[in-house]
Amino acid sequence: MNPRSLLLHAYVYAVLVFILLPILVILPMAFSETTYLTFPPQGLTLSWFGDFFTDSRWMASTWFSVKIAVLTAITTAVVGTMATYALVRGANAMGTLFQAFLIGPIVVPHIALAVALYLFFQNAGLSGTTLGYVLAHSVIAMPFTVFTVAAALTSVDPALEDAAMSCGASRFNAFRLVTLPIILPNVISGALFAFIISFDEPVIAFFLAGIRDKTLPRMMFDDIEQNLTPIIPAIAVLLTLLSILVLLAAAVLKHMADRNKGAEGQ
Amino acid sequence: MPQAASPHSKGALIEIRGLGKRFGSVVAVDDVSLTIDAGEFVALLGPSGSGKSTVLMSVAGFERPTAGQILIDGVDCTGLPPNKRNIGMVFQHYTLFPHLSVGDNVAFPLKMRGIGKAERRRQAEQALEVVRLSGYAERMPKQLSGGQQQRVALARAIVYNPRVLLMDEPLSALDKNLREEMQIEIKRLHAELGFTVVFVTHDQGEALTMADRIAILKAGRLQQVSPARSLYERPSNLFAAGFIGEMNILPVTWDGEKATFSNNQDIRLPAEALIEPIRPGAAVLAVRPERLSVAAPGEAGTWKATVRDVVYAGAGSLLITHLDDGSEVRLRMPSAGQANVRSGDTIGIRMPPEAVLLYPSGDAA
Amino acid sequence: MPQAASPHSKGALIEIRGLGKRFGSVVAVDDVSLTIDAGEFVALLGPSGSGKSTVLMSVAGFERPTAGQILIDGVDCTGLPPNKRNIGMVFQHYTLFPHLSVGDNVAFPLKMRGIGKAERRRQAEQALEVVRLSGYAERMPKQLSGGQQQRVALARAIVYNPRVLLMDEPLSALDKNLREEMQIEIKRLHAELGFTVVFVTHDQGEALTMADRIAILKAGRLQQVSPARSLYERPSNLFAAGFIGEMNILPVTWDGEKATFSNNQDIRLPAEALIEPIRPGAAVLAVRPERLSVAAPGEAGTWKATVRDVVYAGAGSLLITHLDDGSEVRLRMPSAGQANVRSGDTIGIRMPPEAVLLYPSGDAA
Amino acid sequence: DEIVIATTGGLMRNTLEEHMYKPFQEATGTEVIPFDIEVPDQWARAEGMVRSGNVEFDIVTATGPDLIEKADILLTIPCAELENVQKFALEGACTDKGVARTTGGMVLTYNKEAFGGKEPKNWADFWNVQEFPGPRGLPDTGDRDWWVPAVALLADGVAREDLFPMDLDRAYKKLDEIRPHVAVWWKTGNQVQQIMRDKEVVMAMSYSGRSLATIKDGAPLGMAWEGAIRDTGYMSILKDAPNSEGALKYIDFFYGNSEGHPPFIQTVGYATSSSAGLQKLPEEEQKLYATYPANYEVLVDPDFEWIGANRAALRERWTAWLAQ
Amino acid sequence: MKGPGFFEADGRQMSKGAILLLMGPFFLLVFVAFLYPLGNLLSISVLEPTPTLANYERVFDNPIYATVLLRTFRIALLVSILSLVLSLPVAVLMANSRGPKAVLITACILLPFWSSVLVRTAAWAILLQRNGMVNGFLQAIGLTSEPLRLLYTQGAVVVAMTHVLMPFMVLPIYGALRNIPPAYNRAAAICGAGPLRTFWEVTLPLAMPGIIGGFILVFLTALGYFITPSLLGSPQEMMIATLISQQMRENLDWPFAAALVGVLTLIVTVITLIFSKVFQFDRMMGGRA
Ligand SMILES: Nc1ncnc2c1ncn2[C@@H]1O[C@H](COP(=O)(O)OP(=O)(O)OP(=O)(O)O)[C@@H](O)[C@H]1O
Ligand SMILES: Nc1ncnc2c1ncn2[C@@H]1O[C@H](COP(=O)(O)OP(=O)(O)OP(=O)(O)O)[C@@H](O)[C@H]1O
Ligand SMILES: [Mg+2]
Ligand SMILES: [Mg+2]
Repeated sequence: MNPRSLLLHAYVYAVLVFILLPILVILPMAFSETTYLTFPPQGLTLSWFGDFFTDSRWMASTWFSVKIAVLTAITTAVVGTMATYALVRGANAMGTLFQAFLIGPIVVPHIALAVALYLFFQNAGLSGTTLGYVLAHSVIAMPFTVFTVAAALTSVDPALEDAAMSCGASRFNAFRLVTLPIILPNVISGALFAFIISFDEPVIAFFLAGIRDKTLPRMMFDDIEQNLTPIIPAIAVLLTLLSILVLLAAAVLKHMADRNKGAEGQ
Repeated sequence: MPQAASPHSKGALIEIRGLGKRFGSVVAVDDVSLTIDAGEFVALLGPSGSGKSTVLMSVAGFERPTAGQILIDGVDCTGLPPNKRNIGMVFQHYTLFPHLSVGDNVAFPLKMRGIGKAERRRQAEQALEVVRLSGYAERMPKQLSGGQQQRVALARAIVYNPRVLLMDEPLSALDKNLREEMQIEIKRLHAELGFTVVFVTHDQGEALTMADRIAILKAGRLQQVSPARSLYERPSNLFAAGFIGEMNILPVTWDGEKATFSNNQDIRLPAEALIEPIRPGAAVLAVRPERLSVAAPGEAGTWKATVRDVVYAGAGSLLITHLDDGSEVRLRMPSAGQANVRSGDTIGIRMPPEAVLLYPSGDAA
Repeated sequence: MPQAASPHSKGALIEIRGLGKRFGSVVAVDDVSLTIDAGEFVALLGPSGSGKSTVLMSVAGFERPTAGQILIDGVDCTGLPPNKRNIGMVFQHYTLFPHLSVGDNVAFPLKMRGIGKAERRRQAEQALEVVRLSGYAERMPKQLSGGQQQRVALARAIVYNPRVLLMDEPLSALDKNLREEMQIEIKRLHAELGFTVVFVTHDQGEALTMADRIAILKAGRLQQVSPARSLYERPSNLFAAGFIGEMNILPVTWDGEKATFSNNQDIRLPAEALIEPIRPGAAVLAVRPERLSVAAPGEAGTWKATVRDVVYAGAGSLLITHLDDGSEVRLRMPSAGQANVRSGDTIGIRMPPEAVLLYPSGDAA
Repeated sequence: DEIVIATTGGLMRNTLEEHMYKPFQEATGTEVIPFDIEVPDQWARAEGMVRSGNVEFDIVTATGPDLIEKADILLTIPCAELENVQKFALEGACTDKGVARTTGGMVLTYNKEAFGGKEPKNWADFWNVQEFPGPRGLPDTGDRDWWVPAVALLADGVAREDLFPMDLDRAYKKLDEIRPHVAVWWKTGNQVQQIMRDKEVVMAMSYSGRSLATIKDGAPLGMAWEGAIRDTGYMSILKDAPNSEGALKYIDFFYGNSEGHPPFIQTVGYATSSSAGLQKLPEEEQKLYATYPANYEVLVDPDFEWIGANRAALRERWTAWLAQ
Repeated sequence: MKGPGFFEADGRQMSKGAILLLMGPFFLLVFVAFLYPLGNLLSISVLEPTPTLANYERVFDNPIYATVLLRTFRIALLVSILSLVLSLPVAVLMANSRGPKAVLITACILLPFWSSVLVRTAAWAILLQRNGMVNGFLQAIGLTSEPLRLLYTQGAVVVAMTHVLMPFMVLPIYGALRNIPPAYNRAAAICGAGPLRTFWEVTLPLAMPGIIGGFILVFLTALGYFITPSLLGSPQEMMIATLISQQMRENLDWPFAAALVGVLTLIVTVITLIFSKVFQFDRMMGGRA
């Protein structure tokens, strides 16, 4: 390795340490016996996991978050795939509008969106409701789903559907039997993205929290602000495991998608 | 080898009447009328963007014409969606469904027609046999070579015995050897099964060797529809003349009998040299390079020319020469018997009057 | 038209010695030795994956050979990085820098060589003039057509007067007309500027018409290096024979004087028919379709054959015939003077002994 | 049947749940749904609810000024009709718009080990960075827009009785002095505990209850009651609350549940305004609470009317000063 | 050399009705959960208490709000620059790596990306505590004898925000770098450019859309960032998001909060429009592939 490359590697690995360090530091604290967070953690206990799994408030919020995230994933997958399909397969004219609407919720600061939603949902009686969360989270997760699906859809030769129709399939069947199976891995990984985004959304949840139901991030925010007990690292451990699972799932799906697409040849 | 539709043909008659198609302000197809006989093999040939695909897609039902009608066996199907037309189609990039096995790909049209599983499998296997791929049903498309994939696409297009087979540059993604193999395959299937074929290509050699008739398109308009030989030997206008094969184009003055060149040499032309009547005055003489031959300079009835370049090209060689007035004339001759001509030589060019065609000047370039 | 390097050539001599390149277990190039004279134009021709690009990239310095040496003008540059080799190169997809104007693209190599701005601009403009694009300096690459872009790439490759110009399928992305135009352009530049050219192509026509010598590669090994004519007329083995142009291949028995066919007809061959000495026994006879001609059936010294197909292909027509023993023989003849032969006819095939080549049987297919 | 009670989370909610909500539920069958929320957020919520007419909270937690400021959205409490309130509530505990729940003080809390035996006694000492060096903590929550200027005035020598109406210019001039020494603007009770415990600061204005809890945990902290600001949390009922009946019942129950008060006070660190409350604790322990007479005497008794009337200006001034 | 973007139709046209049917739910969703609420909020800013621009005047009259805005800009800019400095080499190495190394780097970038923002922020809170690891480290190497105040400072906010937002910088740059055909590097080399020169003259300019895109994305996100500043920052160095939240939640001055949102939205929109050419989110996220 020449000196230039050595320097680059050294720099990059230093940056990677910077990226990983906080997470590596916080994870072991989940096993600490102290009620506050110190490094290195003292003692070794699983009781914080126990606390998390037995505290009805944490459990309720976890399930609430899971419910919202699943619904958000389904909503974005269905709505996003429909819209993307229309767009990639023809609605040229709406492209700009679509893109503006899609990107809007990403670039408009979440605090602004949260405040706006708060006001509107308060009036509409959606504040804190599952529907309210799903609507809000779908809007901010949509771009990620759409771009994942669009990436697949644009690489599917539209002639495949023509071929299906020339074989006697209706337009809908051509989509259902040909296009959908091919892009399905991407649709699912797009849905996974949406799931994670919803599951990890702190800002809007901060404003929309309802009377009974709080999302997990909202609970975590409160705990960080108020207590900062090792239950946070315990959750971090669980979330990290979940992310690894999801990333693995996404990798498998990508592999499948590549396999599906491979046949177009040239 | 123009080959009439066999009498026991099961192909359909296709009538395209005054077909027009606009995309916004772009006129892709302009008043194209073409009748394709049952069992005939017609090639659509033309430069890129001339509307070949649009015509084909209108027949298939993927494009809705903005004018005109498409009749198949006398039935107007202008407004019918593609899945109701019962037409077989082969696309440029195979378009096999990548997630389905070869067998399932071929069986797909049968599935759409509600045919039971066992029967589907049987018919698909039969179709694969026709394209000489029996035993490949279990493979996935990407495990096949390009040529094999295109054969599968062919099997899928014919499995339900359509009476019309449409193909949009089906061979252009294949390399030379595979292409030739597939040309033969397609011709064989056409002869065996007797369906009507409309075949889009931009390869003139392919069109000339495969089709019963060739339709030449330019900018959405039909230029000529003829069998290969008359297209090559009597192109109906300068565009067709220049588009198919090589052609020397020389400005002349026409007096009704003789064409006079700028150096005042002239040539008396038989009546057949004129595709259509031409008024005396400026005209254009066209002659194919392989119809010219080298003579001794100054020999009677030859043109004096200077050889600029001799390009060896295997079977044939190309002579690039200049006439006195600077206009370029190309000659093609077999390399084997080639006279020993070198760059810089002065030669005579012999031009048999029966090889010459005359067009009005200013005709489409 | 083999054209010797002009004596005042400023091209460099390239010596490739025992070049080998492996990628893991794949042997891409295997012991290739080739000396390219100063100012010579050599084409590398071969099927896909035969190692053409790898040879070229080794000369350019992008691939580090696993064996052998590359010398340019006697200097060993096997280990030199590409930016130190002072070689011009044109890539298949133009690879103009999209963020730079045409002028800046052409001036880029000069900038890398530390030449001042004004001088850069002057020389770039000059190079653009050479490729007939003066006045285009301000445009961005994507505002040009494919052919123009490739001309800019050419200008960029020659602007610093390299003594070697490498080209990897520079024309394969262009359509037929542009390709022919660029072929002429490149030949012209070569003649004018006199650099050494190594040109990769998979188009045999291109190789035949452009190169002084053609090197045929197969599976990483050099098969033959010859000028076009001797390559076409005396291919050194069956692979080269089959790869360039069309060739009829017939099994025969050779007794040292005559080649005997399965039907016991024989032909006496001149000594020149043998590229290398062949032991009596099974051998293979090769003859190009355009060297065969049609005679009356039964005429002396002809082979009896049945016509299976007559394929009209414009300037020429192809006769596909069968000999008695079932082997296929193809004939090519001009369409114009074509004898009136039809499918099913019995004909005689005349085979001039001087057109015949004989190869040991079992030679590379 | 259910009532929703909005109040701060953590210790307060837990303790209320144990000593009040559960007994109330057992006694009446009315379920209490606690909603953890910081007081300012609670008002934002309430505002939204009132705007939309979709009120979800029954009981909210109000500070003194809130009773004035938010009077239009609060139900008037019929003090006379609440039996137990009549019976147990101390003088002044039941007002028009709210009934006192707990009283504490915003008290100067310091680390006893930080100044080599010296102990700060009042806000002037808080400002005295020469004698008492080290980082300070001040609140950035709830009522800091008047708490902090008020103690600044005290530090500048204004007498407790003369605080209101406040001379804001003078207060902020004094605040400029301390600003560089403020290391943490704490937002929650837990946070002030944590910064005191972890020695992020040596001195802070803190909820007395929180200081008390930290002391009980063993931290070497002391409290200087002189000039601490009385901080009473009131239970108020929103107009149009879904179950104002139940809410009133709960308030009445709160006072009636006498045996709950002493353990509640001990756990939460704040005294209730019930005659069955603080007095039941050992004398020594009583001293740690704001309502212990010796402490109560030196507290600042804020002029809620004035504060409520000038709240917007107070806030704007505070934000402007803090964020500058 | 680039293919058609995601939003250029290339299929056969669908009927208007079908398109509307398919796009309908999307537009409805966006309307209900984005456009209308935002519009409604902005309308409050000009309609309450009476139809007036007073709320906006206030934003610019009181210097404190301008101060907060400027500070927010400064911090966002700082975060973006820091992210760029840290990300560019990472993206370069990532784009030039194959096999396990590439997987390692990608995983390092992506894993935190997918682990909760809150967790990461909490981690920084722990690291930066007075008795936290960073102070421990600084004391151990003798840079300081007393633990430094790190938490609740602007520095903490900048570092943590950089940490949280870095993936948004790495991915677009990586995507842009990966989209540069290697042929350009070869062309540059054959023209006589060494590796550094090639990077500077060819790679960097060609990756510019990704770099600018990533920069803008990080900058915009940082502008409105709420979580990290509110957990790690000091109110003394308040950012606009905290101010909006405060106006909304504590001061209950919704019209004014709405005006602040309006100003922020306007700024963001203008920046997005100015850079719309390079701000192609699809391409940027394409880097993930
Ligand atoms: N969907 C479309 N929208 C707009 N214009 C179109 C569309 N499809 C085709 N065109 C235009 O119509 C004309 C004819 O196109 P068509 O595809 O039929 O040509 P073609 O002869 O098949 O060309 P090629 O040989 O390149 O395939 C062209 O000018 C083309 O640009
Ligand atoms: N980077 C590489 N890694 C592994 N194998 C390679 C690599 N580059 C080339 N090869 C292999 O080396 C052989 C020669 O490749 P090369 O690209 O030189 O062929 P080519 O003659 O240029 O073919 P084509 O006409 O398709 O361009 C092929 O088998 C190819 O798969
Ligand atoms: Mg086409
Ligand atoms: Mg190659």
